Amino acid sequence: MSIHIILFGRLADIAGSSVSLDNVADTDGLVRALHSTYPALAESKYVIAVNKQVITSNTSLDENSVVALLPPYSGG
Amino acid sequence: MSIHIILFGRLADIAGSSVSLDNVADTDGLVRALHSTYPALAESKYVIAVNKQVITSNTSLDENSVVALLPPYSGG
Amino acid sequence: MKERKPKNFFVQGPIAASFIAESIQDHSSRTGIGAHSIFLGQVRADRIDDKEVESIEYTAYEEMALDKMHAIREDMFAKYDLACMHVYHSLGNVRTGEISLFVFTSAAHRRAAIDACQEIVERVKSELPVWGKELFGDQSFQWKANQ
Amino acid sequence: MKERKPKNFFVQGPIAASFIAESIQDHSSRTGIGAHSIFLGQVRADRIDDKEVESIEYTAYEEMALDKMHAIREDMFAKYDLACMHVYHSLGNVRTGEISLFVFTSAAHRRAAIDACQEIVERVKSELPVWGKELFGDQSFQWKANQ
Repeated sequence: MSIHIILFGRLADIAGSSVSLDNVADTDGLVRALHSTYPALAESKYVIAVNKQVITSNTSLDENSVVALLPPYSGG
Repeated sequence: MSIHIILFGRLADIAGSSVSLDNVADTDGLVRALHSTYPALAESKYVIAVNKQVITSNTSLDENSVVALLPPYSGG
Repeated sequence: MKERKPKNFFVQGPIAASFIAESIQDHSSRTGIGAHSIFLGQVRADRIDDKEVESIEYTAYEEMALDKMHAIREDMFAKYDLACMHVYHSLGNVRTGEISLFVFTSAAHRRAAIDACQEIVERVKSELPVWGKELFGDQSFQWKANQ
Repeated sequence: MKERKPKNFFVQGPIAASFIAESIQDHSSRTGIGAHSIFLGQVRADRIDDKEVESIEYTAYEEMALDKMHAIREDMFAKYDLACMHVYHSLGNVRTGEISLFVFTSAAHRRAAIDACQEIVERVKSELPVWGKELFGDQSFQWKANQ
Protein backbone atom coordinates (compact mmCIF):
# COMPACT_ATOMS: atom_id res chain seq x y z
CA MET A 1 0.00 0.00 0.00
CA SER A 2 1.42 3.38 -1.04
CA ILE A 3 0.49 6.56 0.82
CA HIS A 4 0.68 9.89 -0.92
CA ILE A 5 1.77 12.85 1.24
CA ILE A 6 1.68 16.52 0.30
CA LEU A 7 3.83 19.11 2.04
CA PHE A 8 3.53 22.88 2.23
CA GLY A 9 5.53 25.97 3.08
CA ARG A 10 8.91 25.41 4.70
CA LEU A 11 8.26 21.64 4.84
CA ALA A 12 8.25 21.52 1.04
CA ASP A 13 11.68 23.18 1.11
CA ILE A 14 12.87 20.18 3.13
CA ALA A 15 11.23 17.21 1.44
CA GLY A 16 9.63 18.53 -1.73
CA SER A 17 5.93 19.20 -2.23
CA SER A 18 4.95 15.54 -2.42
CA VAL A 19 6.29 12.25 -1.15
CA SER A 20 5.08 8.65 -1.48
CA LEU A 21 5.68 6.08 1.25
CA ASP A 22 5.11 2.35 1.20
CA ASN A 23 4.28 0.13 4.14
CA VAL A 24 2.79 2.65 6.53
CA ALA A 25 -0.46 1.74 8.23
CA ASP A 26 -1.09 4.83 10.30
CA THR A 27 0.08 8.38 10.89
CA ASP A 28 2.50 7.44 13.67
CA GLY A 29 4.24 5.05 11.31
CA LEU A 30 4.24 7.67 8.58
CA VAL A 31 5.86 10.25 10.85
CA ARG A 32 8.56 7.77 11.91
CA ALA A 33 9.36 6.92 8.30
CA LEU A 34 9.41 10.58 7.21
CA HIS A 35 11.60 11.75 10.08
CA SER A 36 14.05 8.96 9.39
CA THR A 37 14.33 9.98 5.71
CA TYR A 38 14.18 13.75 6.34
CA PRO A 39 15.67 14.50 9.77
CA ALA A 40 14.98 18.25 9.35
CA LEU A 41 11.26 17.47 9.42
CA ALA A 42 11.62 16.20 12.99
CA GLU A 43 12.78 19.66 14.02
CA SER A 44 9.91 21.43 12.22
CA LYS A 45 6.59 22.45 13.70
CA TYR A 46 3.62 21.07 11.78
CA VAL A 47 0.22 19.42 12.04
CA ILE A 48 -1.07 16.53 9.95
CA ALA A 49 -4.32 16.62 8.00
CA VAL A 50 -5.90 13.39 6.81
CA ASN A 51 -8.52 13.97 4.15
CA LYS A 52 -8.43 17.72 4.86
CA GLN A 53 -9.09 17.26 8.60
CA VAL A 54 -6.38 18.07 11.10
CA ILE A 55 -5.83 15.01 13.29
CA THR A 56 -4.80 15.10 16.94
CA SER A 57 -4.10 11.40 17.56
CA ASN A 58 -2.77 8.42 15.63
CA THR A 59 -5.00 7.73 12.63
CA SER A 60 -5.04 4.66 10.43
CA LEU A 61 -4.47 5.17 6.72
CA ASP A 62 -5.56 3.41 3.58
CA GLU A 63 -4.57 3.89 -0.04
CA ASN A 64 -7.27 6.54 -0.53
CA SER A 65 -6.05 8.69 2.36
CA VAL A 66 -4.83 12.15 1.46
CA VAL A 67 -2.18 13.08 3.99
CA ALA A 68 -0.93 16.65 4.26
CA LEU A 69 1.83 18.11 6.45
CA LEU A 70 1.01 21.70 7.37
CA PRO A 71 3.49 24.11 9.01
CA PRO A 72 2.07 27.06 11.00
CA TYR A 73 -0.29 29.10 8.82
CA SER A 74 0.73 32.58 7.76
CA GLY A 75 -2.00 33.83 5.46
CA GLY A 76 -3.47 37.32 5.49
CA MET B 1 -27.40 93.20 24.45
CA SER B 2 -28.64 90.89 21.72
CA ILE B 3 -27.81 87.18 21.75
CA HIS B 4 -27.78 85.20 18.53
CA ILE B 5 -28.98 81.60 18.75
CA ILE B 6 -28.70 78.92 16.07
CA LEU B 7 -30.94 75.86 16.03
CA PHE B 8 -30.56 72.52 14.28
CA GLY B 9 -32.58 69.50 13.24
CA ARG B 10 -36.09 69.25 14.59
CA LEU B 11 -35.56 72.39 16.72
CA ALA B 12 -35.19 74.44 13.53
CA ASP B 13 -38.57 73.08 12.44
CA ILE B 14 -40.02 74.65 15.60
CA ALA B 15 -38.31 78.02 15.83
CA GLY B 16 -36.37 78.45 12.57
CA SER B 17 -32.64 78.04 12.17
CA SER B 18 -31.73 81.25 13.95
CA VAL B 19 -33.29 83.48 16.62
CA SER B 20 -32.10 86.68 18.29
CA LEU B 21 -33.00 87.50 21.89
CA ASP B 22 -32.52 90.73 23.82
CA ASN B 23 -32.00 91.10 27.53
CA VAL B 24 -30.72 87.65 28.42
CA ALA B 25 -27.65 87.47 30.63
CA ASP B 26 -27.16 83.75 30.88
CA THR B 27 -28.30 80.43 29.43
CA ASP B 28 -31.00 79.87 32.09
CA GLY B 29 -32.57 83.20 31.14
CA LEU B 30 -32.22 82.34 27.46
CA VAL B 31 -34.00 79.01 27.92
CA ARG B 32 -36.88 80.66 29.84
CA ALA B 33 -37.33 83.26 27.11
CA LEU B 34 -37.19 80.69 24.31
CA HIS B 35 -39.61 78.27 25.96
CA SER B 36 -42.05 81.09 26.56
CA THR B 37 -41.96 82.12 22.88
CA TYR B 38 -41.77 78.55 21.49
CA PRO B 39 -43.57 76.19 23.93
CA ALA B 40 -42.75 73.19 21.69
CA LEU B 41 -39.07 73.70 22.48
CA ALA B 42 -39.81 72.98 26.14
CA GLU B 43 -40.97 69.52 25.12
CA SER B 44 -37.92 68.84 22.97
CA LYS B 45 -34.74 67.12 24.01
CA TYR B 46 -31.62 69.19 23.36
CA VAL B 47 -28.31 70.38 24.74
CA ILE B 48 -26.89 73.90 24.56
CA ALA B 49 -23.47 74.72 23.16
CA VAL B 50 -21.85 78.07 23.93
CA ASN B 51 -18.94 78.85 21.61
CA LYS B 52 -19.03 75.26 20.30
CA GLN B 53 -18.74 73.72 23.78
CA VAL B 54 -21.68 71.83 25.23
CA ILE B 55 -22.49 73.34 28.64
CA THR B 56 -23.86 71.43 31.61
CA SER B 57 -24.70 74.30 33.97
CA ASN B 58 -25.90 77.90 33.74
CA THR B 59 -23.41 79.96 31.73
CA SER B 60 -23.23 83.73 31.44
CA LEU B 61 -23.46 85.19 27.95
CA ASP B 62 -22.13 88.29 26.26
CA GLU B 63 -22.78 89.74 22.85
CA ASN B 64 -19.97 87.66 21.32
CA SER B 65 -21.40 84.37 22.58
CA VAL B 66 -22.44 81.90 19.92
CA VAL B 67 -25.31 79.88 21.36
CA ALA B 68 -26.50 76.69 19.61
CA LEU B 69 -29.39 74.41 20.48
CA LEU B 70 -28.58 70.83 19.52
CA PRO B 71 -31.14 68.00 19.43
CA PRO B 72 -29.83 64.41 19.76
CA TYR B 73 -27.24 63.73 17.07
CA SER B 74 -28.08 61.31 14.28
CA GLY B 75 -25.12 61.31 11.91
CA GLY B 76 -23.59 58.27 10.30
CA MET C 1 -1.17 83.60 16.61
CA LYS C 2 -1.70 80.74 14.26
CA GLU C 3 -5.17 79.33 14.46
CA ARG C 4 -5.60 75.59 14.28
CA LYS C 5 -7.43 74.77 11.06
CA PRO C 6 -9.27 71.44 11.27
CA LYS C 7 -9.59 69.69 7.95
CA ASN C 8 -13.06 69.71 6.41
CA PHE C 9 -14.32 66.14 6.34
CA PHE C 10 -17.79 66.89 4.99
CA VAL C 11 -18.68 65.83 1.47
CA GLN C 12 -21.68 67.18 -0.46
CA GLY C 13 -23.98 64.27 -1.31
CA PRO C 14 -23.08 60.57 -1.28
CA ILE C 15 -19.56 59.16 -1.00
CA ALA C 16 -18.69 57.34 -4.26
CA ALA C 17 -17.18 53.84 -4.33
CA SER C 18 -14.56 55.23 -6.73
CA PHE C 19 -13.52 57.76 -4.07
CA ILE C 20 -13.07 54.91 -1.59
CA ALA C 21 -10.95 53.03 -4.13
CA GLU C 22 -8.75 56.10 -4.67
CA SER C 23 -8.29 56.46 -0.92
CA ILE C 24 -7.15 52.83 -0.68
CA GLN C 25 -4.88 53.19 -3.71
CA ASP C 26 -3.28 56.30 -2.19
CA HIS C 27 -1.88 54.10 0.59
CA SER C 28 0.05 51.71 -1.63
CA SER C 29 3.19 53.82 -1.26
CA ARG C 30 2.94 53.62 2.54
CA THR C 31 4.77 50.31 2.79
CA GLY C 32 4.89 50.34 6.59
CA ILE C 33 1.14 49.69 6.59
CA GLY C 34 -0.02 46.10 7.05
CA ALA C 35 -3.72 46.56 7.83
CA HIS C 36 -6.59 48.82 6.80
CA SER C 37 -9.94 48.88 8.54
CA ILE C 38 -12.88 50.55 6.81
CA PHE C 39 -16.40 51.29 7.98
CA LEU C 40 -19.09 52.46 5.58
CA GLY C 41 -22.51 53.72 6.59
CA GLN C 42 -25.12 53.11 3.90
CA VAL C 43 -28.57 54.71 3.87
CA ARG C 44 -31.14 52.03 4.63
CA ALA C 45 -34.65 51.90 3.16
CA ASP C 46 -36.33 51.55 6.55
CA ARG C 47 -40.08 51.01 6.52
CA ILE C 48 -42.10 53.09 8.98
CA ASP C 49 -45.76 52.05 8.93
CA ASP C 50 -46.52 51.89 5.20
CA LYS C 51 -43.83 54.32 4.10
CA GLU C 52 -40.25 53.71 3.08
CA VAL C 53 -37.25 55.98 3.53
CA GLU C 54 -36.07 57.19 0.11
CA SER C 55 -33.18 59.37 1.22
CA ILE C 56 -31.63 61.13 4.18
CA GLU C 57 -30.93 64.87 4.18
CA TYR C 58 -27.93 65.56 6.41
CA THR C 59 -27.24 68.86 8.13
CA ALA C 60 -24.50 69.69 10.64
CA TYR C 61 -23.20 72.36 12.93
CA GLU C 62 -20.09 72.32 10.80
CA GLU C 63 -17.73 74.51 12.83
CA MET C 64 -18.39 72.51 15.97
CA ALA C 65 -18.18 69.19 14.11
CA LEU C 66 -14.75 70.13 12.74
CA ASP C 67 -13.51 70.89 16.25
CA LYS C 68 -14.92 67.59 17.53
CA MET C 69 -13.33 65.63 14.72
CA HIS C 70 -10.02 67.30 15.43
CA ALA C 71 -10.28 66.15 19.07
CA ILE C 72 -11.22 62.61 18.02
CA ARG C 73 -8.24 62.50 15.65
CA GLU C 74 -5.83 63.63 18.38
CA ASP C 75 -7.23 61.06 20.81
CA MET C 76 -6.92 58.24 18.27
CA PHE C 77 -3.30 58.98 17.39
CA ALA C 78 -2.47 59.22 21.12
CA LYS C 79 -4.24 55.95 21.94
CA TYR C 80 -3.40 53.74 18.95
CA ASP C 81 -0.29 53.15 16.88
CA LEU C 82 -1.95 54.39 13.68
CA ALA C 83 -0.28 55.21 10.39
CA CYS C 84 -3.28 57.21 9.17
CA MET C 85 -6.91 57.96 9.73
CA HIS C 86 -9.52 59.45 7.39
CA VAL C 87 -13.18 60.24 8.01
CA TYR C 88 -15.72 61.55 5.50
CA HIS C 89 -19.37 62.34 6.22
CA SER C 90 -22.03 63.41 3.76
CA LEU C 91 -24.04 66.61 3.93
CA GLY C 92 -27.21 67.16 1.92
CA ASN C 93 -29.17 64.42 0.23
CA VAL C 94 -28.04 60.78 0.20
CA ARG C 95 -30.40 58.17 -1.28
CA THR C 96 -30.96 54.65 0.00
CA GLY C 97 -28.14 52.34 -1.05
CA GLU C 98 -25.65 55.20 -1.13
CA ILE C 99 -22.78 55.75 1.33
CA SER C 100 -22.95 58.62 3.86
CA LEU C 101 -20.06 57.76 6.21
CA PHE C 102 -16.56 56.51 5.40
CA VAL C 103 -14.10 55.79 8.23
CA PHE C 104 -10.67 54.53 7.19
CA THR C 105 -7.80 53.63 9.53
CA SER C 106 -4.41 52.13 8.70
CA ALA C 107 -1.65 50.70 10.87
CA ALA C 108 1.31 48.34 10.77
CA HIS C 109 -0.76 45.71 12.59
CA ARG C 110 -4.44 44.83 12.46
CA ARG C 111 -5.32 45.37 16.14
CA ALA C 112 -4.68 49.14 16.08
CA ALA C 113 -6.46 49.65 12.75
CA ILE C 114 -9.54 47.63 13.74
CA ASP C 115 -9.90 49.01 17.27
CA ALA C 116 -9.42 52.62 16.21
CA CYS C 117 -11.91 52.31 13.33
CA GLN C 118 -14.55 50.90 15.62
CA GLU C 119 -14.01 53.59 18.25
CA ILE C 120 -14.14 56.36 15.64
CA VAL C 121 -17.47 55.07 14.32
CA GLU C 122 -18.98 55.15 17.82
CA ARG C 123 -17.63 58.63 18.50
CA VAL C 124 -18.79 59.97 15.13
CA LYS C 125 -22.31 58.75 15.89
CA SER C 126 -22.41 60.01 19.48
CA GLU C 127 -20.30 63.19 19.41
CA LEU C 128 -20.66 64.86 16.03
CA PRO C 129 -23.41 67.48 15.76
CA VAL C 130 -24.93 66.02 12.59
CA TRP C 131 -28.60 65.35 11.94
CA GLY C 132 -30.33 63.13 9.43
CA LYS C 133 -33.83 63.86 8.16
CA GLU C 134 -35.38 60.71 6.72
CA LEU C 135 -37.44 61.61 3.66
CA PHE C 136 -40.31 59.42 2.46
CA GLY C 137 -41.65 59.32 -1.07
CA ASP C 138 -44.74 61.36 -0.20
CA GLN C 139 -42.82 64.49 0.89
CA SER C 140 -43.25 63.58 4.56
CA PHE C 141 -40.21 63.03 6.79
CA GLN C 142 -39.01 62.04 10.23
CA TRP C 143 -35.87 62.97 12.10
CA LYS C 144 -33.50 60.03 12.29
CA ALA C 145 -32.64 58.70 15.76
CA ASN C 146 -29.35 56.89 16.32
CA GLN C 147 -29.41 53.64 18.26
CA MET D 1 -25.45 12.74 -4.45
CA LYS D 2 -24.76 16.42 -4.92
CA GLU D 3 -21.43 17.48 -3.57
CA ARG D 4 -21.16 20.77 -1.77
CA LYS D 5 -19.04 23.09 -3.90
CA PRO D 6 -17.40 25.84 -1.82
CA LYS D 7 -16.84 29.07 -3.71
CA ASN D 8 -13.25 29.77 -4.69
CA PHE D 9 -12.10 32.85 -2.79
CA PHE D 10 -8.50 32.80 -4.01
CA VAL D 11 -7.30 35.49 -6.38
CA GLN D 12 -4.10 35.25 -8.44
CA GLY D 13 -1.83 38.14 -7.44
CA PRO D 14 -2.83 41.32 -5.60
CA ILE D 15 -6.41 42.47 -4.97
CA ALA D 16 -7.01 45.71 -6.89
CA ALA D 17 -8.60 48.79 -5.29
CA SER D 18 -10.95 48.90 -8.29
CA PHE D 19 -12.18 45.40 -7.42
CA ILE D 20 -12.93 46.57 -3.88
CA ALA D 21 -14.84 49.55 -5.28
CA GLU D 22 -16.90 47.25 -7.53
CA SER D 23 -17.70 45.02 -4.56
CA ILE D 24 -18.93 48.04 -2.59
CA GLN D 25 -20.91 49.37 -5.57
CA ASP D 26 -22.56 45.97 -6.02
CA HIS D 27 -24.26 46.44 -2.66
CA SER D 28 -26.05 49.69 -3.49
CA SER D 29 -29.16 47.77 -4.56
CA ARG D 30 -29.26 45.97 -1.19
CA THR D 31 -31.19 48.74 0.55
CA GLY D 32 -31.67 46.77 3.76
CA ILE D 33 -27.96 47.22 4.44
CA GLY D 34 -26.94 50.02 6.79
CA ALA D 35 -23.32 49.13 7.56
CA HIS D 36 -20.32 47.65 5.79
CA SER D 37 -17.13 46.62 7.54
CA ILE D 38 -14.00 45.99 5.49
CA PHE D 39 -10.58 44.68 6.43
CA LEU D 40 -7.66 44.84 4.04
CA GLY D 41 -4.31 43.15 4.57
CA GLN D 42 -1.48 44.99 2.83
CA VAL D 43 2.01 43.56 2.30
CA ARG D 44 4.42 45.40 4.58
CA ALA D 45 8.05 46.19 3.71
CA ASP D 46 9.39 44.69 6.94
CA ARG D 47 13.13 45.06 7.53
CA ILE D 48 14.96 41.98 8.75
CA ASP D 49 18.56 42.82 9.61
CA ASP D 50 19.69 44.83 6.60
CA LYS D 51 17.19 43.38 4.13
CA GLU D 52 13.69 44.54 3.24
CA VAL D 53 10.71 42.44 2.18
CA GLU D 54 9.89 43.18 -1.48
CA SER D 55 6.97 40.82 -1.93
CA ILE D 56 5.19 37.82 -0.44
CA GLU D 57 4.61 34.63 -2.43
CA TYR D 58 1.42 32.97 -1.17
CA THR D 59 0.67 29.26 -1.46
CA ALA D 60 -2.26 27.35 0.01
CA TYR D 61 -3.69 23.91 0.48
CA GLU D 62 -6.59 25.10 -1.62
CA GLU D 63 -9.06 22.24 -1.23
CA MET D 64 -8.77 22.33 2.55
CA ALA D 65 -8.89 26.14 2.63
CA LEU D 66 -12.16 26.11 0.66
CA ASP D 67 -13.69 23.69 3.15
CA LYS D 68 -12.49 25.82 6.08
CA MET D 69 -13.88 28.99 4.53
CA HIS D 70 -17.19 27.27 3.97
CA ALA D 71 -17.30 26.39 7.69
CA ILE D 72 -16.37 29.95 8.70
CA ARG D 73 -19.13 31.32 6.45
CA GLU D 74 -21.75 29.02 7.98
CA ASP D 75 -20.64 29.95 11.50
CA MET D 76 -20.79 33.67 10.75
CA PHE D 77 -24.29 33.57 9.28
CA ALA D 78 -25.46 31.48 12.25
CA LYS D 79 -23.89 33.82 14.81
CA TYR D 80 -24.48 37.27 13.30
CA ASP D 81 -27.39 38.92 11.55
CA LEU D 82 -25.43 39.44 8.34
CA ALA D 83 -26.73 40.48 4.95
CA CYS D 84 -23.59 39.31 3.17
CA MET D 85 -20.01 38.30 3.61
CA HIS D 86 -17.16 38.15 1.09
CA VAL D 87 -13.56 37.07 1.55
CA TYR D 88 -10.75 37.16 -1.03
CA HIS D 89 -7.17 36.03 -0.47
CA SER D 90 -4.25 36.31 -2.87
CA LEU D 91 -2.19 33.43 -4.18
CA GLY D 92 1.16 33.93 -5.89
CA ASN D 93 3.20 37.09 -5.73
CA VAL D 94 1.99 40.26 -3.99
CA ARG D 95 4.41 43.19 -3.70
CA THR D 96 4.75 45.54 -0.74
CA GLY D 97 1.97 48.14 -0.70
CA GLU D 98 -0.42 45.78 -2.48
CA ILE D 99 -3.48 44.12 -0.93
CA SER D 100 -3.49 40.35 -0.24
CA LEU D 101 -6.61 39.95 1.95
CA PHE D 102 -10.06 41.52 1.57
CA VAL D 103 -12.77 40.75 4.11
CA PHE D 104 -16.14 42.45 3.56
CA THR D 105 -19.23 42.09 5.75
CA SER D 106 -22.57 43.89 5.48
CA ALA D 107 -25.56 44.08 7.82
CA ALA D 108 -28.55 46.23 8.68
CA HIS D 109 -26.73 47.49 11.77
CA ARG D 110 -23.08 48.21 12.46
CA ARG D 111 -22.56 45.85 15.39
CA ALA D 112 -23.07 42.66 13.35
CA ALA D 113 -20.98 43.87 10.41
CA ILE D 114 -18.06 45.03 12.59
CA ASP D 115 -17.98 42.02 14.92
CA ALA D 116 -18.27 39.48 12.11
CA CYS D 117 -15.53 41.16 10.04
CA GLN D 118 -13.15 41.14 12.98
CA GLU D 119 -13.87 37.49 13.78
CA ILE D 120 -13.42 36.44 10.15
CA VAL D 121 -10.01 38.14 9.98
CA GLU D 122 -8.84 36.25 13.08
CA ARG D 123 -10.15 32.96 11.74
CA VAL D 124 -8.63 33.49 8.29
CA LYS D 125 -5.24 34.09 9.89
CA SER D 126 -5.44 31.15 12.31
CA GLU D 127 -7.45 28.51 10.42
CA LEU D 128 -6.72 28.80 6.71
CA PRO D 129 -3.88 26.62 5.41
CA VAL D 130 -2.13 29.47 3.60
CA TRP D 131 1.58 30.28 3.72
CA GLY D 132 3.48 33.44 2.89
CA LYS D 133 7.09 33.37 1.77
CA GLU D 134 8.69 36.79 2.29
CA LEU D 135 11.04 37.54 -0.59
CA PHE D 136 13.93 39.95 -0.22
CA GLY D 137 15.60 41.82 -3.07
CA ASP D 138 18.67 39.55 -3.09
CA GLN D 139 16.74 36.34 -3.94
CA SER D 140 16.79 35.22 -0.29
CA PHE D 141 13.55 34.64 1.61
CA GLN D 142 12.02 33.75 4.94
CA TRP D 143 8.74 32.08 5.76
CA LYS D 144 6.24 34.55 7.22
CA ALA D 145 5.06 33.93 10.79
CA ASN D 146 1.67 35.27 11.88
CA GLN D 147 1.47 37.03 15.22
